[in-house]
Order: sequence, then structure tokens, then C-alpha cells
Amino acid sequence: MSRFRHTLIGRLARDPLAVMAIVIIAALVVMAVFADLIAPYDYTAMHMTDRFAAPSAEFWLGTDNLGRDTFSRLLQGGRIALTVGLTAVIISGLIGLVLGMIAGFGPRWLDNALLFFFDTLRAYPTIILALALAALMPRGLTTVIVVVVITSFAEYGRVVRTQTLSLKHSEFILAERAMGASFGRIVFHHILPNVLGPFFILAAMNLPVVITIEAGMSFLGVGVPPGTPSWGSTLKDGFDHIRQTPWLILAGGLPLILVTLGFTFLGEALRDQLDPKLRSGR
Amino acid sequence: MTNTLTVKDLSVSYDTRTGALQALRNVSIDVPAGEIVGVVGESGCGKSTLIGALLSLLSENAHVVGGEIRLAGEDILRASPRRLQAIRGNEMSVVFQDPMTSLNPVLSIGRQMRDIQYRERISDAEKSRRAAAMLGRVGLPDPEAKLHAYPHELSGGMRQRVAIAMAALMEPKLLIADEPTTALDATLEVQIIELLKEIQREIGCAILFISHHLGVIAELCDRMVVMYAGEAVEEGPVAEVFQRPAHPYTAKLIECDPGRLHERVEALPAIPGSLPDLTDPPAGCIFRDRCDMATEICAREAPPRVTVTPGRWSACHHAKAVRP
Amino acid sequence: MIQYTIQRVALALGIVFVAISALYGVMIALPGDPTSVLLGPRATPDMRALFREQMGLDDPLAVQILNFWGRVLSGDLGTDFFRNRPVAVAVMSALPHTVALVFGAIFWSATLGILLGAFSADRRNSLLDRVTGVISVAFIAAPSFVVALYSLLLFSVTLRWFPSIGAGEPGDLLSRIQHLVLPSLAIGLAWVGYVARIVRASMLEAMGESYIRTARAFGLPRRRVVYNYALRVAILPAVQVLGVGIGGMLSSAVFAEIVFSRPGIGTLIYTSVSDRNYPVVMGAMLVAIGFFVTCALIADLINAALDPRHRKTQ
Amino acid sequence: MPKTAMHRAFPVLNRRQLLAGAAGVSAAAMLPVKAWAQEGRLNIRVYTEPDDFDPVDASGFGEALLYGAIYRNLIQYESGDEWSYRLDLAESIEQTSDTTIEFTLKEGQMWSDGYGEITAEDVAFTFERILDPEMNSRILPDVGTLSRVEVTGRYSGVFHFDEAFAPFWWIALPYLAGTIVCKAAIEDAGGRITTEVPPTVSGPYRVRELRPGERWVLERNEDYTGDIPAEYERLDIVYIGDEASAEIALEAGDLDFTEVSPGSVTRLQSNPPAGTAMSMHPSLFYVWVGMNMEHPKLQDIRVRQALQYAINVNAIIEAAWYGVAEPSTGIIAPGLIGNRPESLIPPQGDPQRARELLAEAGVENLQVTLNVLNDVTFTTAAQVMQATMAQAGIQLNIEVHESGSFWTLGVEADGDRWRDLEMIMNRFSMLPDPSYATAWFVTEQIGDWNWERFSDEEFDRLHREAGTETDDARRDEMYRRAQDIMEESGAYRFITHGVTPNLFYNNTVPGTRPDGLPLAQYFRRA
Amino acid sequence: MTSDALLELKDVTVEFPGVRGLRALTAPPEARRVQAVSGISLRVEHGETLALVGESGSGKTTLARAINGLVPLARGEVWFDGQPLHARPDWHAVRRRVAMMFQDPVGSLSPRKTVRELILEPFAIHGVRVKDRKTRARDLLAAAGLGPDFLDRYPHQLSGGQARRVGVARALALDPALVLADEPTAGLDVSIQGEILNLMNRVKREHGLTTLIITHNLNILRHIADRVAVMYLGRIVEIGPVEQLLSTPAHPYTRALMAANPEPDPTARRERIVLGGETPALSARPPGCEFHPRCPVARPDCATCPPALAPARTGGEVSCHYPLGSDERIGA
Repeated sequence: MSRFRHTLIGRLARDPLAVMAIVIIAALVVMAVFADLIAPYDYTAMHMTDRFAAPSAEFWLGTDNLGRDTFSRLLQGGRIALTVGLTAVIISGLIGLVLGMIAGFGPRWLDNALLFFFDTLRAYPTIILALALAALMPRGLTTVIVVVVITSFAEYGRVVRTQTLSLKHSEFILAERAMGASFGRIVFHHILPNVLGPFFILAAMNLPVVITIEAGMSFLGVGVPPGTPSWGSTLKDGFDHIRQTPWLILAGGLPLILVTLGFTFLGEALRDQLDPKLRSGR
Repeated sequence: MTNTLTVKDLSVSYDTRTGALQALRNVSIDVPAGEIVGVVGESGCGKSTLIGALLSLLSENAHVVGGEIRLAGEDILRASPRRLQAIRGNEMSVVFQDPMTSLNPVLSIGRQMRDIQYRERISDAEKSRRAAAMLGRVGLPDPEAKLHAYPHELSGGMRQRVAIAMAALMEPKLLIADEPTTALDATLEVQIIELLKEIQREIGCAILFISHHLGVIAELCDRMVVMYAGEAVEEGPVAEVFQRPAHPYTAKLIECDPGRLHERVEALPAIPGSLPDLTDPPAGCIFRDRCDMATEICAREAPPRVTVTPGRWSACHHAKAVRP
Repeated sequence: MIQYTIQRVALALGIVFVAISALYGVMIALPGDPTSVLLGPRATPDMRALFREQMGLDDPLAVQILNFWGRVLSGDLGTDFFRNRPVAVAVMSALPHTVALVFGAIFWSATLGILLGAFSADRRNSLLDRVTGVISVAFIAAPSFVVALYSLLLFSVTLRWFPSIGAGEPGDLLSRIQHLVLPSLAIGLAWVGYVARIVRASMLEAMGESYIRTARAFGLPRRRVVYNYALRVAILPAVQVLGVGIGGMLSSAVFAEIVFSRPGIGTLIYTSVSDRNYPVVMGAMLVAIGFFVTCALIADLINAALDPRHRKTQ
Repeated sequence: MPKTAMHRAFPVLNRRQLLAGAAGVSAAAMLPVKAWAQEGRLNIRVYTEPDDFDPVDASGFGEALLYGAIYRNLIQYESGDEWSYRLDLAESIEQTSDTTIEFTLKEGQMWSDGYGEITAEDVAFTFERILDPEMNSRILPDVGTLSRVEVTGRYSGVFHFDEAFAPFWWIALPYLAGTIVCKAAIEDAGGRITTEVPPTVSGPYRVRELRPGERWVLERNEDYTGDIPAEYERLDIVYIGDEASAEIALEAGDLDFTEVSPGSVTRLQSNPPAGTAMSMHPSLFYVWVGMNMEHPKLQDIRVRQALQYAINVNAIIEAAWYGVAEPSTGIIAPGLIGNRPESLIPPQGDPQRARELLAEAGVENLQVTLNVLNDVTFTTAAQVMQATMAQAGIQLNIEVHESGSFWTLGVEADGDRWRDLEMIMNRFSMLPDPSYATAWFVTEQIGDWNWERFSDEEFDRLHREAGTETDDARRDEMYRRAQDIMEESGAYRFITHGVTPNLFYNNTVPGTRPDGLPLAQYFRRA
Repeated sequence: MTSDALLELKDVTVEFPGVRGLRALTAPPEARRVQAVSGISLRVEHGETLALVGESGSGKTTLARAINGLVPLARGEVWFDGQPLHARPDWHAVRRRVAMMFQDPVGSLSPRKTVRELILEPFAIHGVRVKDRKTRARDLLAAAGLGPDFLDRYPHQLSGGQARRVGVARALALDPALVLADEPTAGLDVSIQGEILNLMNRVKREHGLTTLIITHNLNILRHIADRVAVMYLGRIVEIGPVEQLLSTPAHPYTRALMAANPEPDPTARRERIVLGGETPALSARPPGCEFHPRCPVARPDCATCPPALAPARTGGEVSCHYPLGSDERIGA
């Protein structure tokens, strides 16, 4: 018990913000995983006589322009959001991790070159780059993920680089070198575990951003194919039919807001717990 | 003789997840007017909590559990926030340990020195003039130009001189110096000690000088208080305490300082053991676990303050038996 | 500082050059071609060929890119395929609207965000702080197009407090501002939350710094210490974030401009990408990225200016 | 942004009386408080941004609306429910032979700003500019076989054609290509007017200001000499690409007239915003789903027929047009020569038949990709198709394109994508003469606009012969047969001709063409 | 060429980049490189303990790092046990025999490793098989004076003294020939300091270690060092046996440094030699004798002519034109 209190999870469990975050995230994950069991309707079923229905006992969150049950679609959309989010965050995180560590460890010219590369990528307004890239590829989840990865790995790269640079000159790394530790050992045993903390914080905070990019792309019609029940396409349908039903936008926006709340608070709680400067209650 | 500062039975606790950490327990310290009183103690002895309490700048999770702090007779623990503000910087000021971080990095020296004169109804130019004069007094060359400088543009020694100038600017009754030389090189440490002496002579203030460095205390102070694990264990004139310590901890501490030993020794003295857990301090004497004089009474009863000679006491059951 | 400035400007120019050249390659690689869209179905093959030749669409990519930069350096952004007008005219007539929008958003995020953040930090861990925290994150979470739509429905359609479309009458400042309020708020709201979180965090950090304790120890009033000393330091990261955030705001501007039917760089790029109107896309992106890089640069320099520690070093 | 391109490309026109439906909705409430618009000012929404002020570069409806207000033609469309034109600059104009049209101008018709009288020189200059290859005019195709304009007097002249070109009356003279420009002003300007505010105008309004990406601010032209003077002190042509936004802007009082989406019709009819009215107009365009006959998956006619049967047109119209449009029987709208009373395959389709056909062809688990434009109507239609085709065991993938990508899908000159093209949902606008509908589907259009790569000798022959046939009954039969051939090929499934609902404040009497598109110069106060 | 000393340095110089970027184009060439360590030659005999003393910025830490290759040499030779370390040696092998202890006891321990992992790390690094890892770790820890209950702690759960003991245990794990100890008492309370120094002295004796200790704590010199080298601005200004240096310093800087050290004896208060000013920046070395601007006994030629290290009358070597004689005892 007392050991548990000192583990990260134990500490998180005593932070109300973290608990709220975890509850939200857990609820979303459960709903996404068991979407098929929870959903009252087939998410593709069109109830043409009940188009644009307002929330009711029959349709909890109303229906869309084709009379499809919004709640069932949002559940399904959770799967897509989490798939896109996790896949994109993992891929871009890994790319960023590798490039960032290369930049942090590499010679100065390579560091500068990579930094320049990161800055150049970050110079593009995300959605505009997404527009151009999305046109290059067939519409679909893969495209969305690729676009999101391209627009977001630079951020990881920068953070990991900074972190690596500061660790590289820290005393314990010098100590390892002085003991004759190999480069690989230093990187994998000593730098990596210490980079992962800030990295996971960034990833947690980045996940909702990624999901919102998907929503934005779908909103502009360059995201997932029509009919795919992503939150973004629900928002897009809501926008197209805003005068017929205001519920669709609300319903589509709600999970986005919840995801952001959940992951942002989780990220902040993680940061509070991982950053010793903030942890001591001085 | 009047005391500029009287701390009486001060107790401070912190709320922590594992319970109340009793950082200060019944600490009493007297700082007579015009004297330099050293507080010596190792890490964990409660020095920073003491300063926080004196300045009423304890962190949110700290409470003063009991006792009183009087500055020139005025009870500052019960003073209004407005009054406290008036006292701080005016009647009581402080020099912190690290001049690198205790000066605001984004404001010029002049701005910071003008700001602390905010109560004075004088023009900014006059404030700057005063500031420059004080910078000159602490030995900064070209003080007018320094007003426009930022802390990072000055060397460590200069910065600490600026910090002292700020503390002395309002000619306070009490100057608290929190390890002001620890972050400095030896040759600078001497400069700062000399400067503090000078300032004390000029302003005539009392100085509460906090340090873990026995040499500095011996060099500078008139009286000293020894603290251990949140308690003041001994107080008295510096010469007497060093010569005839009346508390085993003081004796051990002095013994441990290798600067005292002028011949090479094979084994340096040390105090074995470690600090007790302050969330659950042991009954009786706080030092008894590390004390080789401890007897059965030490485990049972908290030691009383034994007056050794007038103006000198020790919190030890065996105060009279302590040998240096 | 001068050296720092020169280095930063050189870097910024490099970024713009590489970013735009790469984008040119991507645009050319896009499927589709403006010729058919532009000339319509009854165009003869001869007309198409002539058009492609006039626009230099048949040159090798590298030549096209070089030509593009050559033209840009001589002050010519090319000619709009569809409107026979200089791209510079199209871009420059759109730019002020987007700039106004972005600066409007920055205004909101800077004022509201810093206020909320400082307020929150000042009362840390109070109920108000928690509520402010949840509100800020909710602000961050609400996609700008959702905010745009609802503010449009509420304030324009239902309440009729603010106009629903356009950018206002030229020369009429009041009308311009009235037209700016909702769209800039829609973009800025997320940043209000973001800035509030950052300011709060860095305020708390600053308030733990020893120089803040020094200021308190010298009897400076709490309020003055919090809002003058700590905030001054805590604003620095917010300035930096807003500078970089302009990229994100440009993205959101696309949505706000569509929803509020405002002219601007965002919609210009969006429609031009759709139409494969390459010269306009390139010109507008050049200006957009240039604007972003400039703002990020200015934010850096402001930061350096506000933080004297930067001035000498680097 | 959607559907801009083809409107530019195919101006809509029809001389026949058409179904005319004005579903005016009386307003219960009083006039709304117009918070942002001012008195004496009219705001008309246009869904595509006018390109520029020079008719030689004009290509779309945006310009048509603008030019109607600021320029004049020899003849112009009449506002109303029937396609007709009235004389504008022309005192008289008539077809004097298969290859000549003679005209006489009214005297005393003036250019603004001291550019003098409008003469036959201006008319000739206007058309010769379009014919000039140097200009690379985008509307050159609209003047067809025109060879030159002969000036026979200050006020008279003759159009000469290489061969008969009847559509000249409908797509050139009253429309973009027929917009008369001022020779002197254009020569002064160096050949083109482009985006600078034109130095002289002739219409009831003049340009006060151009705000690119936002609006064109027009004001009364005091020098106007025609007979439909400006009604408003100020007339704004407001560019709003998106219909939902336009509808909101109208409700917010920032617009006086806009087209709305079919989806809004029910709501607007049952619960109209205060002080507004709605009108409905039949459209002329034709929407169909095409199949690339050369694609390996679709080479077997039974597969194509299966797809035809699998598509439920009624469901598409119900979903995407909210039931306010009618299923079409082909590419020629009702009321036109060649309109088929019904299609061979019933609108509701027949999934069972589709399954049988697929089984015959030995195809299992058919997966096809449908390409559509990024437009809510088409994407909705595609989703319904996806659902209904699933009943026939066909999996439909939807590929959405923005205009630049979509309009080059099947064009051989623009890459290799035509090879992989499977199905497209497409919309072409319609011309009055049925030959304009069949023209895009002949063999020689393969690789240009015949993306189905449909090739049939009989069809080609019918198209050719019907173009010169003078007997309406014979033509009617020939065009019906042509559409039968299209349908029999399996490459086409016809969907609808659509509908145009307009929403406006009832203190305004809109001027519109029979198909509902606005004619700014005819707008009047109620 | 070989040397019979365990460690011999010849003219060791370490440079860091000075002015960077655009300004470097206009800066004088010498400003582009800053010498942190400048032409140092010294010998450390087998079993000897040499202390390097000096104030911050004197280059003592850099020198230690240069010895085991953590910073590159700009010039000079380093011989370790007859092996040239300046000629791209196999550092992996060298570092097995040259252990290093860093200044920050906690900060030099990898924060996400347990004490057990930290202690056994040298074996892992050098591929030394350990039969019973647990016993080995416990023994090492016990040798450093810590109980087995520390094995599963993380560095941030250790006090400075405990962390320092872990550092000592780790440094000695592979029986090195040379230990480079950078400020072994920094950040430790006096009551702990003695234990750590006793521990170091004990293992030194037991293992016959040769030690190079870097410190600014003059009080401990007498008890740990055989010889002392005093550094100022990256150069050795005086070197000699510890007793001689403490009693009869020959260099004015050494004397000032010794005198600046407050003694814990109130009766010993005296007038000090208070040096004016502060140590100049490495990029702005004064001409001539680099100490002359602060030197209380400087004469005009000190400002122009740089002195060299030469045998002093008092024993040892000193780099001063006018070294103090043996009669000028401190405090006399």
C-alpha cells in the first residue's frame, strides 16, 4: 500500500484533476471499444422519416441528415478518433523521438539541419498543409494519419532534442561516460528513460490536437470519406445542416471537448507528478 | 539591553502527505540591538523555516503552531498584512544565499532599488540617487551606471554587493543574512564578510546571520545560536560557545570541522547517524540517538534550558558535563 | 542582440525559401490541372496548349521553382490563372483581413488569457482556480469552427448584435471592428485558454523563484509582486507561444473565414488549392508563411527584448 | 467552392416554357430589424466569385450577374418564369439567313463617364476581340461558328457565320459573350480591363468598389440611358460560397436574396424567418452516375446493368434533394425536345435484378469506387447509393474530390487517372438545344468529357443527324432513341434535373431567370 | 616515451569555443577559442594523492575531465601508466582503470536507476560477470557504509551523504588504478563530510589508489592530500607538498586563498589579506602575470612579463616573479 502510494499511478490517484481525466478517458475508451454493444442502432442505418430528429428517448442525441442515430455514430467515431489519434501520435512520436535524439546527439551541423527541418515543417499552417497533402492521396484514414504525422512529428523532435541536449551535458551522463559506458548504453539506458517523461506528457497533450486536426480536415471535406462516422464528419454534417438541426454540431463537438479535457488534464497531472520542481509542496 | 528581535517558543509545522512535519519546535532566539547573531546548523535544522517565519513568508502548507516573534517589541506574527508590509524591507530586510536567483533577472538594478523605496514620497530621481549612493557604499565602482545594469551583467560578488545594498538601503533595524557567502568563492566570501561588518557599523543595525559554516560564524558574530532538527539547542556569546560548548551537538559540530585541526589526522571526526523523522519526533531529547552522552533520562524527558553562564544556555540534561 | 537579430532573420528567410519551394513541388505533383477547370469543356486542345505554355506548366519542376523565385525577387508574384490579375493584388487585398483577424485573436488571447492565467495563479488551488482551469481547457478543446458557428447563430442571427458576413466597410473603423469581433473571438478562444494555462503555470513557477521572495521580503505589496514582477516574467513564454501560435491561427482563420464569409488569405488558399490555381496558392502561401515566420521572429525578438538575459548572450 | 466550375463552363439556357413553380411563402411577421444593412441598399448573394470586369475573360455565373447590372447586350434575358429575351441596345435584330444576323442599335445609348455613344463599332470590337486568338478568350466557344462582324453603319451591322449556329441567340447574344464593351475605353486601358474598376459602364449600375473575396459594391449609374433604371442607390453582389452560411447571413439581415439548399425547403416553408419569402424554380442541369466502360471491372455489360439496377434514384432524391426534385429520365429536361417520358429502368431500381445480373456475369463481392465532387448534395447522394447498393451485395467506395481534381478525372490530357476511373457522379448544365446535351457523349469526346468512354455508332449518327433535322417530331424521336442507347449501354444511370429554391425578404421583388438564377438589374422594391 | 609516474601531464591545454556565429567573423582569432586549461604539466606518482585547488573558473574540473577524455585536448600529452591518452586510446579500457567521482552526489547518479542497478553498472559496462549480483551489490554498498535497505532506492530518495557513498562504491567497483574525485565534499554537512573523507582515505589505503582530488575546501587538504596544486585562470600557479603550501605559500594568490579561509576559532580573528576584485573572465586574460591586477605585491614588470613555474625557495614550484619567502608566515 505504501509502496503504491509512491508509484506514479498512486500519486495520480490522489490528484483530483488526474482522477477526472482518467475517468473521462476510460469512459471514452470503453465506449469506443464496446461501441457495437452499447450502440442502440447500426450506425449506418438510415431512418429517413426521422431525419434531423432532436434528442429524444428514441434517439438520445438526435439524428443526422440521413436519419442515422447520432449517438451510435459518435460511439463508432470514438473508435476512429482513438485509432487516428493513437496511431498518429505513436508514429509521429517515434519519428520525433528518433530525429530528436539524432539532433541532440549528432554533430552540430546535423543538429542545425534537423532543427531547420523541424522549423520549416512547423512554418506551414497545419490545415493548409493538410489540404495540399490530402489532395495527393486517396481519401481515407491512412491519408489522415499520414497528414497528421507530417504536421506533428516536428514538435516531438524539438522537445526530444532539447531534452536530449540538456541531458547530454548533465552530470550523470558524464559519469556514465567516465565509467566507459558505450554510446548505445547511454542512449538506451540513461537518456531514453529520462526523455520519455516529457515525451509522454507531450503525447498526452497532443492526442486531442491530432483528433481535432482530423475533425478540421473532415470539416473541409478532405478527411475521411463521407459516411465514415468520424467526429469530424459529424461536425461537417452539422455545419452543412446547421439550419436544420443545431444538435449535430453540439453532439459532434462534445466528445472532442471531452477528449481534450481528459488528455490535457492527464498531461498536466503527469507533468505535475513528473516534474520534481512542482512536486515538492514547498 | 534591548533586543531588536525576540523569538520566543516559536513552533512551525508543515502539512505533508505523511502528516505534520514539525520543522521548528519551541525555538527561542534573541538578537540584541546592534549585535551580530549567528544561527548555525546543518541541513534540515530549520534555518529556512525560521527565515520564512521571521519574514512571514512561509509557504502555504506551513503554520505557526505557537510562540511569538517580536521585532523591537512589536509582535509581528499578529501584525496586520499592511503593517507587515511596512515592516519588511523597512525595519527588517534580508540578504539571500544565491545572488544569482534572488535578484529579478528582467528588471534593472535601479528599478529594483527604486521599487523597494515605494513608500517614500520622493521623486524617482531622488530614489535613484539614494540607490546609487548605497551602491557606492557597498563598494560598487561607477554606481550610477550600475543602476542601468541587469543582474546577469554583474559578477557573482557584485550581485551579492547589490543584494546587500538593497537590504541596507532603508537602514533597517534588523538585517537577516541567509548564508550570503555560501555561493561565493573563498576570496569573495572574505570581501562580503568584511562588507557586512562595515555596513553593520555604519547603520548600527542588528544582524541575524544564518550559516552552516562555523568559520564564518566565528569570524563575524558576537553571539550564536546552534540549531538541530528544528530546535535551538544552545545559545551564547561566540567565543564562549566555541571555547566551552555546553551541548553535545555543538561540541561535535565544532569537533567535526577539519579547519580546527592543524595537524594531519588519520580519521576525521564525524557525527554518526542521521536526523530523526520530524513528522514523528522522538520523545525526550531530539539529539539523543546520535549523542554519546545520552542517558536514560534523555529518552524520557525533553531537556530543559540550562543556563550555563548568564546570557548563555543549553538544552541538555548534561549541559554542565559537556567537554569540548 | 544585433547578431542575434541577423541570425534569426537569415534563418527565417531560409525557412520561407525551403518551405515554399517544397510546397511548389507538392502543388505540381497534385493530381488535376487548372487548365481544364479554367478553360472549360469547349476549349480546344490548341487553347489548352497555349495556356499551359503561357503559364510555364510544361517546364521541368526545378525550372518552374527557379522561375518562381526569380519573379518573386523582382517583385512579381505571378498572375492569377483565373482572374488575369497579378497575384500580388489578390494576396495583398486579402492579407489585411487575415492579419486583422489574427491580431484580433491575439488581442483576445493576450488580454483575456493573461488576465485569466494571472488571476488563476494568484488564487491557486482555490475553487475559482479550478473552475478557471476547466473553462480554459474547454476553450482549448472547442474547435474554432464550432465556436464560429455557434457565435454566428447566437450573436448574429438570434441577437443580431454583430454582423454575420464580410469584413466591414473600408474606412469605417467601427464597422471593421464590429465585423471582426466574432471571427477573431472564434479563433482566439482556444488561445485564450491556452495562454491562460501557460501564464498560470509560468506564474506559479515564477512565484516560486527566489527573486519573488526577495521582493516580498522587501515589503513590496503582494499585488504588485504578483502582477508586476511575476507576471512580467510569466508573460515571456506566452509571447513565445503566441508567436508560434500564429501558424495555428492561420489554420483556424480558414474556418473562421469560411463560416463568416470573410475575405482573407485562408479562404484564398483554400479555394485556390481546390481550383489548382497554382500562382495564387504559391503567392498566398508565401505571404502566409512569411507572415507567420515574421511574427514568430518578432515574438522571439520581443522576448529577447523583454528578457535582458537574452540581450548579451547568443 | 463546389459546383463552380461547371457553371462557368456550361451556361444554362432554355427557350421553352418550363415548369414554373413559385412557392412564395407569405410572412406572418413584420419586417425584421435590419441591423447591418442600410436602407436603399440591396444585397444579392452569388455562389461563385466573379472573375473580373472584362467579358473576354468571363466564364461563369458570377460575371453574368455583375455584367447584367453594369453592362448592356444587344438583347437581354427577360425576368420571369418563361425563357424569353427583350431588346436592349438593339432597335431590331433578326436572322437574315442561316449564316447572317443583322442588327440595328437604338440611337442615343450612352457610355458613362464621357465615353460617348454606343455604336456598331463597339459591337464589332466586342466580338472580334473574342475571336482574336491573341486574346485566348475563354468564351470563344460560346460564339461558335461566328466568323466576323460587319459594320454597315454607325448603328447597324451584320454577324457572319461559317455555318448555321442557332444557339448564338441564347448563349451568346444575351449572355456573357454578348456583353458589349467600349472600344475606346479598352484601347485606352491597353487591351484588357481585368480587375481595375472599369473606366466606363453602360448598365443601370456602376462599380463603386471591388472587394476581392468579399463583394462587389455597385451604385446607380447616373449616365444610364436604357429603360430599366437602377432601383437601388447601392447594390452589393456578395460572394458566399457556402449555402448554409448564406442562409444564416440572410436570416441575420445581411443579405436580401440568396439561393438555399434543397434541404432547407421544408423548414423554410413551415417556419420561414420573419419577413421572408421563398420561391422554387426547376433547374436544367442533369445529374447522372456514369461508369467507365473500359475499366476491367466494368467491361461486362451485365455488371454495368447490375449497377444501374442497384441504384435507387428515388432514395437519392429523397435524401440529397429532400424530395423537392424529380427523378430524371435522361439528359434532356422535361419540356425540351427529346425528353423521355420514362427511363427503361424504374427509378427505384431493383436490387434483386442486380444480384441476378451479377450472378450471370459471375461476379462476386463487387467493389466499385464512385467519384464525387466535394459538395454536400453529392456526398449525401453517394452515401445513400452506398447504402442501397449494399442491398444488392455491392460495396461502394466513395472518393471525394475538390473541383480541381474532379474536373480532370477523365481527361486524358491531364494524366492517367482516366484509366482507373470507375464510376462518377456528375452534373452538367444544360443548353436549350438538345444537341448540346448529346454533344458530350459522342465518340470523339472520349478522353475529353466522355469519361464513360461510351462509343456507339448509332448514337453518334443520331447526334449528327438530329442537329440538322428540322422536324421537331422526328428530332424528338431521335433524341429519345439516343438516350435509350445511352441507358442500354449500361454506362449511365440518370438521377435528376434538380431544383433551385430562392429565399428573399418580401420587401424585395427579385428578378430571376426561369431557372431561378438572379438578374440583378431587374430587382425592385415591393 | 614512457614515464614512471602513474599519471603525467605535459603542457595540457583545453580550449572551448569562444565567440560564435556572425560575430566570430569580426572577432580576433584568439577570441574564437578560450583556453580553460592552459599549458599544465604535472606528475602524480603511484599511490600519491594530489589535490587541485582553486576558485570557480580556475579550470580544475576541466583538467580532470580532460584526463579521462570527456573533453578533448587542444594540445599536450597525458600519460597514464605508460600509456598515451592523448593518442586516441581505447577509452573503454582506460576508463575501467580511471574512475571518476563527480561534484553533485545526487545529480551524478542516473535518476531512473535503483542503487542496485547503479552499483552494478560498472560490471555491466565492462562485461564483467557477477555471480551473485545481490551479494555483490550488498558487499559494495556495505564497503561504502550503507546498509542493504538502500538497494532499491532511487537517487532522489538519498541524502547527499548517502548518494556520495553510492558514488564511492561505484567508483571502486572495478578496482581502478586512479580516481579523479571532483569536489567529494561539496554539498555535504560538516558532520557527514568527515565520514566520507575517512571512507575515501580508507579505500585509498586498502586499494593502494592514486587519487587526484579537486576541491575548494582548504580545510580538508591537510587530511587527504600529499601534494597540492593551486590553479588560477587555467594555470598552475603553485605546486608543492601540502604542509609547505599551507604553512609557507610562495605565491601571493595561494597565500590570499589560505588566508581567506575563516577558521572556526573566534580567538583567531585577524586582519586578512582581502583580495580586491574578482577573477577575470577566461576570454579577458590580463597580460603579463595574470594575477597582477589583484596581487597585493605586484610590481610594474608583473604587468608585462608572464612568469613561469619554477622551483621555489620554500620547496615546490611557483609561478611568480617575486615569490614570498619562508619568513612571511601567515598571520605572523
